[in-house]
Amino acid sequence: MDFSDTVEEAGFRAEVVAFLEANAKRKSSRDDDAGEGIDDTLVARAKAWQGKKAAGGFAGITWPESWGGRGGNPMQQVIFNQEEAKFDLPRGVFEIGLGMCVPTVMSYADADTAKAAVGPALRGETIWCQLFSEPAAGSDVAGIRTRAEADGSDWVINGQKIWTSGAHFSDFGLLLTRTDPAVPKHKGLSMFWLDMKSPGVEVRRIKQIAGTSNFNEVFFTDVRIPDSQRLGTVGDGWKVALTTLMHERLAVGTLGGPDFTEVLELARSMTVDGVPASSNAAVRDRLADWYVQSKGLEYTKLRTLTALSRGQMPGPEASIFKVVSSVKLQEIANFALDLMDSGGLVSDPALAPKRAAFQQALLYSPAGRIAGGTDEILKNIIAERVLGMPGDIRVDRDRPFNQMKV
Amino acid sequence: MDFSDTVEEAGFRAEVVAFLEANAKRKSSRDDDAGEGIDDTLVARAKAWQGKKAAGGFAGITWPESWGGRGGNPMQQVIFNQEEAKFDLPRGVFEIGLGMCVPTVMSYADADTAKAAVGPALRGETIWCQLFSEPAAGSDVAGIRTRAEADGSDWVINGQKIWTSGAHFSDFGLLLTRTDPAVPKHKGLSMFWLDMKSPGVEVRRIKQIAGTSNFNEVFFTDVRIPDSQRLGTVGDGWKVALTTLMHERLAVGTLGGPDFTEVLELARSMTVDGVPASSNAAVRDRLADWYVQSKGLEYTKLRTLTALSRGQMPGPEASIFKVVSSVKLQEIANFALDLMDSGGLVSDPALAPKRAAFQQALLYSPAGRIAGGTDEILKNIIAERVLGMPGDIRVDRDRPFNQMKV
Amino acid sequence: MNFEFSEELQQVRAEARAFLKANAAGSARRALEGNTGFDRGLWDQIAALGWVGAAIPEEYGGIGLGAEGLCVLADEIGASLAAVPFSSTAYIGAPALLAYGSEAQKAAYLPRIAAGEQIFCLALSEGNGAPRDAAVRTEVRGGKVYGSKIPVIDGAIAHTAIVVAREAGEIGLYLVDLNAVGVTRETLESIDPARDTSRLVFDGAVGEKLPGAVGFSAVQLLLDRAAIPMAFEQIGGAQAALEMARDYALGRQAFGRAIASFQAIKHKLADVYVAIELARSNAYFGAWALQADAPELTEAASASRVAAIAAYEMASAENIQTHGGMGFTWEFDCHLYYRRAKHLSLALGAAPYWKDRLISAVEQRNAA
Amino acid sequence: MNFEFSEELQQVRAEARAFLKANAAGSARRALEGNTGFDRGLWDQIAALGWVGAAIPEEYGGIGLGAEGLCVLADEIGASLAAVPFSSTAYIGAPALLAYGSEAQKAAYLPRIAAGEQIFCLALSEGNGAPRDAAVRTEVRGGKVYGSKIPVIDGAIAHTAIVVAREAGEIGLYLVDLNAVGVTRETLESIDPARDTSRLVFDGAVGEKLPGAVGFSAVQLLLDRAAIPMAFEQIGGAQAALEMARDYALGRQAFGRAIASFQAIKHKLADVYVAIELARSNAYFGAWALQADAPELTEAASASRVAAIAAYEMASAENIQTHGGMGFTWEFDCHLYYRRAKHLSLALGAAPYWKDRLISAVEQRNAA
Repeated sequence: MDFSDTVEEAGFRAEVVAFLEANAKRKSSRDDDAGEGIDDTLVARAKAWQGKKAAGGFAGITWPESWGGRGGNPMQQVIFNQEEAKFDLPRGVFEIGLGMCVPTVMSYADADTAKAAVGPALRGETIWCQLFSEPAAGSDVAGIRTRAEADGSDWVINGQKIWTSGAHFSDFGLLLTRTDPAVPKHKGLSMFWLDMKSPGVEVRRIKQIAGTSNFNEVFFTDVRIPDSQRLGTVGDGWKVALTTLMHERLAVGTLGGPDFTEVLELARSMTVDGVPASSNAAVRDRLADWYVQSKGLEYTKLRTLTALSRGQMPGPEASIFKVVSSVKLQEIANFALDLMDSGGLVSDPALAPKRAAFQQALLYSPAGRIAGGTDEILKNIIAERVLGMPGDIRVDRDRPFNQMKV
Repeated sequence: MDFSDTVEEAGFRAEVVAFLEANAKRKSSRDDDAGEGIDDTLVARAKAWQGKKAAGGFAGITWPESWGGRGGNPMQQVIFNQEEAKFDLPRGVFEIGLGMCVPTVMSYADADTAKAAVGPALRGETIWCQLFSEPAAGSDVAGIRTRAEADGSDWVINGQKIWTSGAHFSDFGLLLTRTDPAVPKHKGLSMFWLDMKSPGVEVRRIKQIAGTSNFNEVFFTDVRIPDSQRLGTVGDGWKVALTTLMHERLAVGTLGGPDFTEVLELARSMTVDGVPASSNAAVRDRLADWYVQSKGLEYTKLRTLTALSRGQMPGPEASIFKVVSSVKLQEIANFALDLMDSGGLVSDPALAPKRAAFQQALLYSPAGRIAGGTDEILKNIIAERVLGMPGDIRVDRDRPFNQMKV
Repeated sequence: MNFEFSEELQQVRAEARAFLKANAAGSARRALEGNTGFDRGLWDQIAALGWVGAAIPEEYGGIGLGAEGLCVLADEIGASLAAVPFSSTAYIGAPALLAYGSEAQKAAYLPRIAAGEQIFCLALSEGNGAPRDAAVRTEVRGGKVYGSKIPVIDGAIAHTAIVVAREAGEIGLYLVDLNAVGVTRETLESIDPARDTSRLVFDGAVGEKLPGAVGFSAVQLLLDRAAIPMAFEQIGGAQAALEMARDYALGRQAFGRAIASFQAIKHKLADVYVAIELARSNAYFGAWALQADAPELTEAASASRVAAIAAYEMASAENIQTHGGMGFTWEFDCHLYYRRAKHLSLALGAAPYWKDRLISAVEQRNAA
Repeated sequence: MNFEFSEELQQVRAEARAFLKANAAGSARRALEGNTGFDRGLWDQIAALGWVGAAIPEEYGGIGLGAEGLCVLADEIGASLAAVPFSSTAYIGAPALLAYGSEAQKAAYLPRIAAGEQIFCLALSEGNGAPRDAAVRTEVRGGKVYGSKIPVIDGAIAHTAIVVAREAGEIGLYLVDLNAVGVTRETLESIDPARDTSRLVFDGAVGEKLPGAVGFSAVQLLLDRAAIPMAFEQIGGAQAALEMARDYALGRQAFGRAIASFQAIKHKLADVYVAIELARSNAYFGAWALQADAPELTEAASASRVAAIAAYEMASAENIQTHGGMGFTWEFDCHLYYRRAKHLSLALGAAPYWKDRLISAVEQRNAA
């Protein structure tokens, strides 16, 4: 075993670093943007940076050259991401569009449409969002109710989407609709793309527990979409959606927030009778568990990268990252606050240790256990797709959608 | 709130104590028979003691006087059990027969049969066992396969039972059979009682992990049972079985084995650098959890008794006892062994602390999480019957039994 | 055997529940969004009902329901999420005066507490860390208090603080009028803005000693007594969060069925139920020990508190989880329970303090 | 980036698995029921394959597969439940000689270890409690060893013990021929009778000092090195227990469906999978650190051990639970994993020792 790049990887990494050094600023200290919202300034910076990446040949690293990509391999994308993370650069604006939506357009749109969409997106001129989840269709995405009804060569859309990241600053959206409610749920769906400025589209921010707004609700009232913006055939929307969601697995990020190191630092800083709290056996006991989890995930990532470097694609076992780290984050937040005792109540960043990172983590960690797949769904995925256990009993597979209880 | 008996209860308790003092010996120290098997000597002692109880009017405390019982209330039974537990007396022989089987016979047999069965059982002359579970029907008792086929005025039994406590020293058994495999599973069952010495009945002990044998397999090969020994109508066996199982809930005992106090004693006895391990914060942290669980169960029992004393019957919430105490026992065993470190490997009662109680608990605690209802079944019961949540999706309710996969 | 609240207190409970249902709905959200840390209207109402003086003897203007009555009310207040300084005043303030006050002090303060005219707070903490003798640096010199207390629950809305301070080296409790000179107060950002959390700075404020409180053990005993009604308040909240989760799961459909029919949800809520019942049973014993002033008080209080902290934190977190995406929105009430759970966990000595105190108490009993 | 065993070692693994499948089935049960604590036939076979000398350099008769090779074999041995003193000899005995032995000692012992002719054991513990300097009371006086060691894994079947003893106050390691005069040994009842667990009493047995081992830190470093292949042995067992549970759940029908289709079982086994993967990834890093003799060795070893203990205990306990009633019968193999899991948890310093050592090592690195 060794942790060095192959010769090719090292060459590529050097190229990446040179590009980054020339175009961006290294992070001065450890930044932590977990729980932060995205504002207009960040969006503008992100667009500019995406343009530079495109100009430098580092946008769409794994995309074919014919689409304006680099024609590289996933390991190169990983190397770029690793190095990019060391620089003070905007994140969270293009990941979903370029990672999930635009590749779906590439696969399903006609040549002209796709051409018109892909280039500007790659250059950071347009932003895409994904309009799948609905109030009544979260874990069960195929249960969506937003209707698309044919009207001449248009479709008329009515309904509501939710949990749409970036809808308020997106130009285009990938929209999953129900075109036939009289057939079983997976069979009556169709996919479209649309201009988010279309009449009848209304975006509302969702305020989360922690006070930030990372998600939106999107309402559709008689929104007209020409049939030419359909992706895939009518009734084939679930197949198209699966293509999109397959890309989600590759895009899985790490949760930010305090970890082992921060708890250890906190415990060392708190002295009881001249002895730091880090010498307390109960504290060490928990610290050891989190060290093992934290390092376990870090090394699991290295194992995944090794597989990637050998040309294998990451599989459902990647579910382990979120299922471990989000619960760990919630435990750590609670534990650290307990260590502070009543002092833990104070969430003023000027007063609380680590600029109130633990208090903030208490409030945003619950979302980590839900967004992007709940703990329960992820465990189902591990059981079914890794361990080969059967799916849950399904009562909805063959029943017409409009005969199901809401 | 107060913890004293009512005047009536105090009077009864005094009567009980007088009877016990006159007929038995108080335990000298805290005995712990968890994991112990039952041998012939114990069976003989149990029979003699049951006879004394019957003579003294303390057998069948809640049974009607017409059946030879005392006609008392459940609180009196609890008081008797509380006091009896303080004396060195045999346990584990009559509980199932008198608690579950004989009451079922009382409800369903004809008057003569019942009369003939109940008296000797109450006086300890005969022992009854319950023959429900099968290798392919554990949590799902209604899935039993043991066949009863009509042949003239007899039924011919073929099949196998398992997990039968006391089968090897029982005189009679309560036997659940399938009389019609062509109807859905709950509908084709019928209940019988039989003489365990009938030709074709073979009992084999099951050796458990801990080396003891608390259970048996019972094989039936062309065993003939006259139709007069049927309890309830043909096809009504599930209803009869539910009567029996309803009594099980009342009979739920406490798991034996080391608890909070024993771990604290162990920790106090182990000194590291002149300081007892009980001063270690990690040890105290776990000890506090177990104290809270242990006392929580103890006080929950007092709440149940209060309800009982007011004439209410305990409900499904009693599932909490086993689900908490069996996991706690397994945790305690593991924790105590970890505290001993490699010394914990040694299970010789002459060398290991507490006569190897923790090592033994390691080995018998897994059975506690399974026997009498697995953790999973008990949580289902709490969710469904206490919290009012729906049952699991059932795919077997309406399907003929003989068309189901085994 | 009578390990249940009396018929009379069951009646008190039913009335309290009905009252809070009608009057406390939205109390926490209003206080949270208004950043008031306090629902004054509701406080006046419950004071008028006599609740603040539940455990105050009738001779001092209370309604004499005893410790058990206080616990029953605490349970219902917890369930309602009412944004009121009930714990600071009724679990800590009144018992401190009853246990440590002079006859004059009792006569002066208790009737006004019972009438809801005097809100109290406990000024103990001086920064991060569990309650302990050596962490108290606030001093009393010449009858005046000098020092900084952070955080103080209900500090900005209280009339009177019980200040833990050191005079000639020895810990004592001092009543300080918070509207008098020498007191500065500032409300702080906190994890549950529906409950005021403040910093109090004393710079020569007049302190009136509670003569019965000598040494840090007096503070600990005060915390013991408060921990028992506090456990009921936590259990009330936990039970409400469990019921909210159960009800949502019954109504929410996914994959063509109520999510309440999935074992992942069923067993999760069964675990929550078990945690709550263990806490409730411990708290019942606590209520008995408090009412009876039993020698087991410290164990009973510690165990009640440890179990109630665990139950409420679990119930409120898994309520969010059961709600899925809706659970982490500001709009749904899940976070009100989640915030309050952690607030109450930290407000009176956190779990590590109580676990250690529990085992110490058991060891002392075993040694005795 | 190459965080995976080499092609060559993947081949070694495949061959080992095939061999053990053909030859080790029933090894643990035979040793358990025969109370032999040892499967001598299997030991001779694996010795003939060179496994015992996997990490011994070729100059000393080993096959030079290095630490990573040893880890791969340990993984497979763990999965097979083989009743052999592989850990005592290959994880502890050989590395002790390599690290602390004189050239003459290496030349004398290592080839015989590699050939399977010399089984080793570590005589460290003297009763209950974690490994620590002050617990060592066995003494060496005039080249002779005096003291009692309990328990010693493989003590009754080993040829040579590495005895931790004190000479003129200082801790050292001493080789003792267990068939020589002055040694009494006795096999004890233990939680996993498939692995010999004994008491050794030394009353003037000749001890030959390993000159490189000075002080208790030498013992700790030896435990660090052994902990990494031990973690692989534990992970191998955990993975086998998980697969046994999964396979049973797929085949077992209840309520008209495979029990593997119930979320209670699915999520339980998903949790086990996660625990195993976390352990495996930590152990991979351990294998790298051991092979590279990296400065992170102590952290890597401690983390590997902590994670592997947790994974195997969980996997083996939940394997029983998944099997239901059958799981706690003597007849089914579930208890063989469960016993072995706890045996391995305790055999080389239990979890509390390693958790403390882990955090100490991290603190030292941070301070450096």
